Parts: sequence; structure tokens; C-alpha cells
Amino acid sequence: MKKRFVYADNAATTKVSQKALNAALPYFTELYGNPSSIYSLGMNCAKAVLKAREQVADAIGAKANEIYFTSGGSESDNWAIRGCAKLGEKKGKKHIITTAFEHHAVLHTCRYLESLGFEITYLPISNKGIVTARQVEEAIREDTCLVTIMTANNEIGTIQPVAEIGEVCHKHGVLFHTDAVQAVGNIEIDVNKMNIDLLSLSGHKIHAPKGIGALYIRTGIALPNLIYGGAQERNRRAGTENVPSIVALGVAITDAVKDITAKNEKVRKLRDKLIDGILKIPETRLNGDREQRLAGNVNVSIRGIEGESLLLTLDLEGVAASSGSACTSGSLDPSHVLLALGLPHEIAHGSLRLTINEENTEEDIDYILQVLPPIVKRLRSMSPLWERICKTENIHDYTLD
Amino acid sequence: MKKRFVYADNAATTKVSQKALNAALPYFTELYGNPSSIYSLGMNCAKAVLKAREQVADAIGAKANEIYFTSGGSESDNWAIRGCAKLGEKKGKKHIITTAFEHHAVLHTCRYLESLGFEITYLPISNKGIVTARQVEEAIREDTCLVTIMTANNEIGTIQPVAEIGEVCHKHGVLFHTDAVQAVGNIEIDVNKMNIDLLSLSGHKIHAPKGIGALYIRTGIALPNLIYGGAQERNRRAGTENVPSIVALGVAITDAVKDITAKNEKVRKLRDKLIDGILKIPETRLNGDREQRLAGNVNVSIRGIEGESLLLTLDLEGVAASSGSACTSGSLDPSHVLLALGLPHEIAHGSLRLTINEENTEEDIDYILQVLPPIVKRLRSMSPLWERICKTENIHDYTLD
Amino acid sequence: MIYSEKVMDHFAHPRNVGEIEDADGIGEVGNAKCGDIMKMYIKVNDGVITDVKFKTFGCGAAVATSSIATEMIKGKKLEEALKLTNKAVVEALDGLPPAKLHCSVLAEEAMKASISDYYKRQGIDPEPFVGKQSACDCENCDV
Amino acid sequence: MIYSEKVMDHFAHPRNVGEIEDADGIGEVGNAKCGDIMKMYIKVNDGVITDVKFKTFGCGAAVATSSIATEMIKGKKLEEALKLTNKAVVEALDGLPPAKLHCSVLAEEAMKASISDYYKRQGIDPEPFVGKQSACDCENCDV
Ligand SMILES: Cc1ncc(COP(=O)(O)O)c(C=O)c1O
Ligand SMILES: Cc1ncc(COP(=O)(O)O)c(C=O)c1O
Repeated sequence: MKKRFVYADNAATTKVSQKALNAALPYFTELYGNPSSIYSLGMNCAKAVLKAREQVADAIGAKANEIYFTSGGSESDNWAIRGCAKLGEKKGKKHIITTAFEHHAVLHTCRYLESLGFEITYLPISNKGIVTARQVEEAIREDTCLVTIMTANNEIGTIQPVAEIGEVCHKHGVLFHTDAVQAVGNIEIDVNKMNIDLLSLSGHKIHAPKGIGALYIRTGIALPNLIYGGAQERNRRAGTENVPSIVALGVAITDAVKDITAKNEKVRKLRDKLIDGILKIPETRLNGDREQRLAGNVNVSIRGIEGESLLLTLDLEGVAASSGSACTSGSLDPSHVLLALGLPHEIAHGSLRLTINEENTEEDIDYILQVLPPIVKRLRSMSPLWERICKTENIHDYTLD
Repeated sequence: MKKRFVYADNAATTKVSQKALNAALPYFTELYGNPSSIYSLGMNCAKAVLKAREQVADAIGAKANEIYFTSGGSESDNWAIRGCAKLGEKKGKKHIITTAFEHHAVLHTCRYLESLGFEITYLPISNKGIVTARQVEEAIREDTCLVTIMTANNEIGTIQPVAEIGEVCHKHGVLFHTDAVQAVGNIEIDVNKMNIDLLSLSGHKIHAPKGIGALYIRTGIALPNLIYGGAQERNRRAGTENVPSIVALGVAITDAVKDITAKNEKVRKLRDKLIDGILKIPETRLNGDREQRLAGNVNVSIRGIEGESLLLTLDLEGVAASSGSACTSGSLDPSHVLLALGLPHEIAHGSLRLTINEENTEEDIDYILQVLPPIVKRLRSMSPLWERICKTENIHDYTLD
Repeated sequence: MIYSEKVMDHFAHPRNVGEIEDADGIGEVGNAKCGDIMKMYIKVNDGVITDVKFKTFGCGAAVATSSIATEMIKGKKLEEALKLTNKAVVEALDGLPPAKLHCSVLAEEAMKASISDYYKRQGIDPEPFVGKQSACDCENCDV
Repeated sequence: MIYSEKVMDHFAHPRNVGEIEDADGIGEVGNAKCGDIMKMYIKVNDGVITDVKFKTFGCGAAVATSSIATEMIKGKKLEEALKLTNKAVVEALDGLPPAKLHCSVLAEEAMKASISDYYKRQGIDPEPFVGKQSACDCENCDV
């Protein structure tokens, strides 16, 4: 098989779709008005923003005036959590429930709130990477102001029982925020059916550009601002609207939520082939529940080798993949998600995440399955850790192929 | 003269330059990697971000590692001011000095800080729209933690004595932030020569896209985050980098600061012609100092007519202009900047801002000067306020032409 | 804020602009501080509004609501005209942005003020017909 | 984080990978918890390092620093080899990202550990030559 480029890191970011880009393009150099301006050039931009707001709302079962555009998933998470914390504080409620395996945009915001005197419960996840509504209910206290639990995990792709968690929250009068950055476009979302009060989403995970996102805020929640200033976003998020990216987000999200079932069927088949192929390599394991996971997510630990070396070598073969979350690569820490799963550091260091989508082909999968085993073999052959594992556990050389 | 389209609202937003757009384009659909990723596709994006960081730094005399990309001017202002407030609070310093005519991104952030117990001094501006370093020095107290004063005003274009203000701040050990959103690319900025500790800038005012900006933070200032999460921007601003817009900002700012003097000479000539032409209409006045103002800014009050009507009518003739700041149009309040200048409400309601740049031509100016007087005449002829002014002040009809 | 085509039509081509020299009633509402002043002139014959003109200092919506209001009451009996509500004005314009709804109230009030003035000139107490005139309640106003 | 071409070259084509069956000294530093283990084998003849091999579990920088370190000490006298600093390793690689500087320290230590081991096998106290071996000081480590 000849060398090819296989992008298998769609959980890190996606290619902007030609359709979304085409929709955005006029707003850079022709329809470049400020949507707050009163003349036609500005008004036309305001109309485009309104249309995109409706598209985003439709995609998650919300109303247009419940959608607020932001600069991305991180801002949405910060805004939702800190806003709800402020609302809680006013009523003397300073307890927040989350999980140990949230994205850093949630976890680090929670840590910040701890420094302000909030108490945070980090629910443990099962060894399959799932939290339950029951755990949430048991953790809710008189002074709980917010539950924030992600819809789907970015590293291991496990899908959380969001509807049930939301139900429990509402039963106890607690606000429920979910980081759905990885879920939107991959599983069906309906904020009403799923009892969601606030929801974060990000454009660049669904073929819209980087630097655009949205926060859904249920009507009636007087969430304080994160960014103060002009009257944009009905006074709730200042800053001249990023019109081209907003337009692109509207187009991309509409496409993303269309035919999710059919899309997932195709992607899941490819993914399963990939998982089965990789698990043939000895001393590998799949991280996260196999069924309750995003259709495109593969996360495996490969003993005896280190993640970054693996990624660099895969890159030399044309395969773009990740280890842990993209945001923290470059750091020395092993993934907090894998540690939360209960994996020892040593194994967490050797994890590989491949996230495919509808644009990947069977050839891509075959290619990965062709190049990966010899890479693992080579890296293991130069690994003193693997040497030790083989000695102590008596793994014989022949099991490597 | 035949009808033409004249964009004279460059202070509200600008057209993205073809060069900036071209530089950005590959990063949507080809080089779409996440800069935090380790494979080549991601690394190439990281390199592009680094280059843009250097370009932005060069444009304002800073070092690359003092530049942090944000989602725009508003976020930069919020981050700088609230961050410095937090630093101040730790030392028991809860007093901030600003002016009465800052952008809402600064003013509303200050109001928010007031709700947290900070005391804010809003320095008055002169009737020419200038604050002095002396005023700042007199306002500085033991517990002052920050002075935030804009480099150039967005409505009346007046340029503030930033270097002197910065000097006074440093003399008294107070941090100095300036909102230079309107100044960058229009006047020369050197953060060191001008004693600036933090500086906000925004892409869409200088032919880069909307939704991208930067905050300059002088080395050594441990500004706390506004947005927590991933390790982007050296851990100080979470969120996947908006690579295409960052690249475009780098290109656009490089162009913007090139040959400022020559550019301004051209623009100033056009502007002066425009001012002189408009002031021939009776009962009009120029707002803000005529000399110490941005080369492209015209802000006039036209008695007896209301701003929005004027803008809509100008739009029907193809002229895009503004009244007050774009962010607050659509609201009923007259511009806080004009009120700060000491204008009565009635006159503040009838203001017109025309902001031109190097892309405007002499024909544009001639066209505005041709269409504006009859519009003013018509609106005055249907204005009961003008009727009253004429009666009480004995302004005769012939003075209208 | 986006105006309907109807609003823009009435703004660009306002109907019945001007004054009536020998008006039978003149009403003026709003003030410069709020940014809107509407002045309405009516000519009344046999209890019917035979002519109406207006002058407005104000935003696009203020001009459009004055314009359409004059159209809606011209030729109407006074009692009919008085039934005109700001809601009807807004509907006739295919809606107004929320921030601009107050303009339609102003238009209703200008019309009522002119009819009040007509009654007063006739020596008739307008209150039973027109009701009490309310003061401006905008933020900038302490009238 | 951006690696230099030199780093990528040494990562993709590491020199002197492997083991030496009859090594005269073997040093191992780092641990799995930190994400890096380096093991270095040397063959010494007449006070000269005649052969050297390594095995590394770790990131790109860990592999590249081990690789270049082996190149830099091969054929050198022990005293010469001991003069190799992590700084020299970094320079030889045209720099390392700040987060990866610790790898170069590890490479220096692996080399020293192998020479220590050689001295010990010779019945010589290595400390006067090699100095004290320091423990890992990374965040994940309580060794
Ligand atoms: C002086 C000033 N500061 C801040 C801003 C806000 O910038 P942005 O719209 O990029 O958030 C603007 C423009 O809107 C401005 O003119
Ligand atoms: C689950 C999750 N939340 C939040 C984010 C942050 O989104 P953004 O990069 O748009 O700020 C990401 C991705 O980076 C994510 O995967």
C-alpha cells in the first residue's frame, strides 16, 4: 500500500467544509458591515447572524433567542459555569458537581472557582468511562447551584446519560450545564428532551472554523456576562460579531445534525474494524465503553511505548492522530481522563486516540492497520520498559506480530 | 454625480484585505490542523501562529511572547482590566482610574468591578475630548491599581497623551492599560516608548477579520486568566487557536503599520476637505479636537435633526456612516462620548460620524458633500425641533444652503 | 435592529409631511432629550379629519409611524381615529424592533394630542373622548 | 511545541539503538511514571568508549537526546565523555522546546549512570569522577 495522508484526529479539530467556507466568504470582503450598523451593509450582516442563530437553535431543539455566539467551546464553558456560580453565590449556594474527566475548560474553571471559595465535587467515572444519574443525585446538596457534566468525552468518546442527569437536576432545582462540544453532530441533541439548561458547543469540531462557538442558555436564566461591553448578543456577550464564522457555523451545524443515524452507521463500521484490528496487537486495550461511545472514537493503550513517539512515527507515515487531548499534548502529564479511568501512569502514557468521521474511508482504516503494528514493534524493540514487561510477565516475542 | 457606494464607517469595521484573506484561506481547508497537535499538520499551524505573533509584536514594539491572541477588542479589554483588578485586590488596592468616554468594553467592565467593591474614577474630558497626564496624576491614590485610558477615541477620534500618562503611572507604580483598538495602524505605537503595560487591539478595525484580537501583556505581569482551560497561549488564554484569523491579523497589522505617515497625509487631506465642506452647513459643529485626532475621523453635530434618520437617508444614497458608536446604535441613548464632551442631549442625538481610510477617494468625499446638504435640508424641513430653533434663534432659511 | 420594508417605505417616502397653516388642531409630543418629537396638524370638517400633516424629529421608526398614522386617520371620523392604537400602527408597518415600539406609542399620542387640541379649541373638554395624556417615560426624560 | 529538523532526524533515524550483550557498563534513568526511561550500554577499552547503545521509552525529545548523546560520546575517553553537558546536547540538536529540556538532562544522566556502573564494576568509587546521581524531579514522581 502506498503512503497516504490519513487524518484521524477529528476530535481535535476538523477541516472546514467547502460549503461552510463558501457561505462565509462574502462576509470578509463584500458584506463586511458591522451587524450593529443601521445601513444596509450592516443590516444584511445582522440578518445573516439571525439566520445562523436559527440554524444553531434548530440543531439542538432550542429557540433562536436562547443561542449566544462565543469564541468557542472554552469561552462557552467558562461563561456557563462562572455565570451559574455567580447566580448560586447570590443565594448562598456554593457547591458545584462535575466529573473527574471533564475537558480542561471545565476542570480549570472549577479549580478557579475553588480559589473563590466554591466547593466542587468531582464525581469518579466507572472503569468504562461513564457517570450515572444516581451518582449525581447522591452528590446533590442543599447548596448545590450547578451540575456540569459533558455529553461525550473528548478522549475516550464515552456518552453520558445526560437526559437522566438533567432530570435529576431539575427534580432538585439545580441548573444543569453540559459541554456538548464533542457530541453535537455526533449524537442527537434536544435540549428540552434532555433537560439541559445550558449547553456549550464549538464550531471547529463540526467543520466550521476555529474561534466560533455558542452557548445555549435556557429562557429565564439570567446568566451574568463573562465579557462586558457593547450591546451585541442582546447585551450578554460584547464584541463585534464574528459574522463570517457565525454564518459558517450555521451552515456547518445544519449539515452536521442531518442524517446522524446514517452517518454514524457508516462511521461505526469503520471504527469497529479499526478497533478490532488494533486489539490484535498484544498488550493493548480499548479505553472507555465500547457501546456507549461516539461512532468515530478509538482510544487504545499500547503497553511499553510512549504516546508522543508513537504519534511522531505515525505522522512520518502520514497518519495524524493524538494521544490524550490535543490541548495538553506538549505537556508532560499523562491524560487526566485515562488516569480517571483508573489506568496506571505507565499505561496512560502510551495511549493512542484515533477519531474518524464520515470523510474517512475503508482505505484509511486499512492503511492505519497496516502501518501501526510495525511501528509498535519497532518502538517496543527500543523500549526498556517493554523489555522489562516481557521479562517480568513472560510475554514472548512471537506475540508481538 | 451618479449614485455610488461610499463606505465611511471604518471605525465600526473594515473590509478584510484580499492579502489577509488570501493568507488565511489555506488554514480553513488544507492546513486545518490544531496547533497543539504534534503531527506536521498541527505543527505547521503552530508555526503560522508563531509568525503572526511576531508580526503583531513588531507592529507595536513588543516581544512575541508578550502577545496573547483573543477573540477581539472587547475580550482584551475585559481581560486586561479584570486581571489587573484581581492583581490589585490581592494587595488591597481597589481603585481604578479611567475616563468618561472610554468604549463600553472598558466602561461596562468598570461598572462590573464597581459591583465587586472597586472604586472607579471616571476622569472628565475637556470640551475638545482630551484627558491630561496631570489629571491622571492628581487622581492616583495609594490604592490605585490600574489606569486604563484609550489611545484614541472611537467616536470623536481624539488622540490621548498616552506616553505621558504611562510615564505618570510608572512614576507612581501603577499599571497602565490602553485600549488601542482605534489607534493601531492609524498612529505609531511603541509600547516601550509609550510606557504601556497592557494594550488591547482588534483585527477588524485594520482589515483583518472580526472575532480576532490581541492583548499585549508586558513581561513580568502575572495577569490572571479570563478564560481557563487548555494550555493555549502559554496557559493564559484557553481555546483552540483561531488559526486563519490569527494569520490574517499578522498580515493585516503588518500592512497597517507600514507607512503610517504617508497614509495619514493622504487621508487627512480628504478628511479636512470633508470637515470643511460639512461645516458650511449652518448650525453644525465639529466634535473633538481638530488637530489631535485620527487622520480619518469626522464627527459633527447637526442641529435640529436626529442621527438615525440621517444615517438611513444617507444609506439610501449609498453612504455608510454612523452616529455615536456602532455598538450602541439601535439603542435610544445618545452617545455617552458626546455627552461627556458637554453636548446637550438634543445635539448629541444629531451627530454624524464619518470615518474614512486610505481606500476612500476624493470622489467619495465629493459625493458625500453633494448628497449630505440636501438631506439635512429635507430632514430639517420636517423637524419640529428645527422649526423651534429657527423661531427662537432667528436662523433664516437662506442660511440652510 | 432590522426595519421592515414597509417601515423603510414610509421612512423614505413619508406621507403627509408638512404643516397645515390653518389647522383646527395641533398636537406635539415627545421632546428633544428623548430624541423624538412628533407634531401633528389636523383639519376637521363635520367631525371628519379631512386633512392631516406631521413633522417629526426622530429615528426611522418615529418618521414611519407618524407617516402611517396620518394615513390611517385621514378621512376618518374623530371617533374612528381615536380607536387607532399603537398596536395597529405597528401591525400596519409589518412590525417594529422591540427597542422602537415606543415610537408607535408616540404616534398614537401625537394623533390624540391633535384631536384634544381640536376639542379644546371647540370649547369641549377632550378627556371623555381622548382620555388622559401621559408623559414620556423614557430613560432620559424627567418631564 | 516544534522540534528542530535535527531532533526529527535523530528521532526518525536514531543512532546506536539497541543493547550491548557484554556491556562494560549499563545505566538506566527515569521511570515509567514520568513517561521516560533511558537505558545506556557502554563498551570501554583502555579508558575509551568504544561502543555505546541505548534503549529509550519516551517522547521524541527523549529518543533524539539519547541518540545524539551516544554519538557524542562514542570514541571518547571517559573523562571527555563526562564533560558532556545537557546544554551541549540541546545545542547539538539545534534546541529543544522548553517543556522538553528535562530530556536532555536525562540523556546526560543516563550516560553518567552507565559510566558509574562501569567504574563500579571495576571496583572504583565513581563519585569522584561522575558526581552524585540525582533523582528525578518531575511532578509525577515520588521516587
Ligand atoms: C475603542 C474600542 N474598543 C473596543 C472595541 C471592541 O472591539 P471588538 O468589537 O473587536 O470586541 C471597539 C470596537 O468595537 C473600539 O472602537
Ligand atoms: C469536550 C470539549 N470541551 C471544550 C473544548 C474547547 O473548545 P474550543 O477549542 O473551541 O475552545 C473542546 C475542544 O478543544 C472539547 O473537546
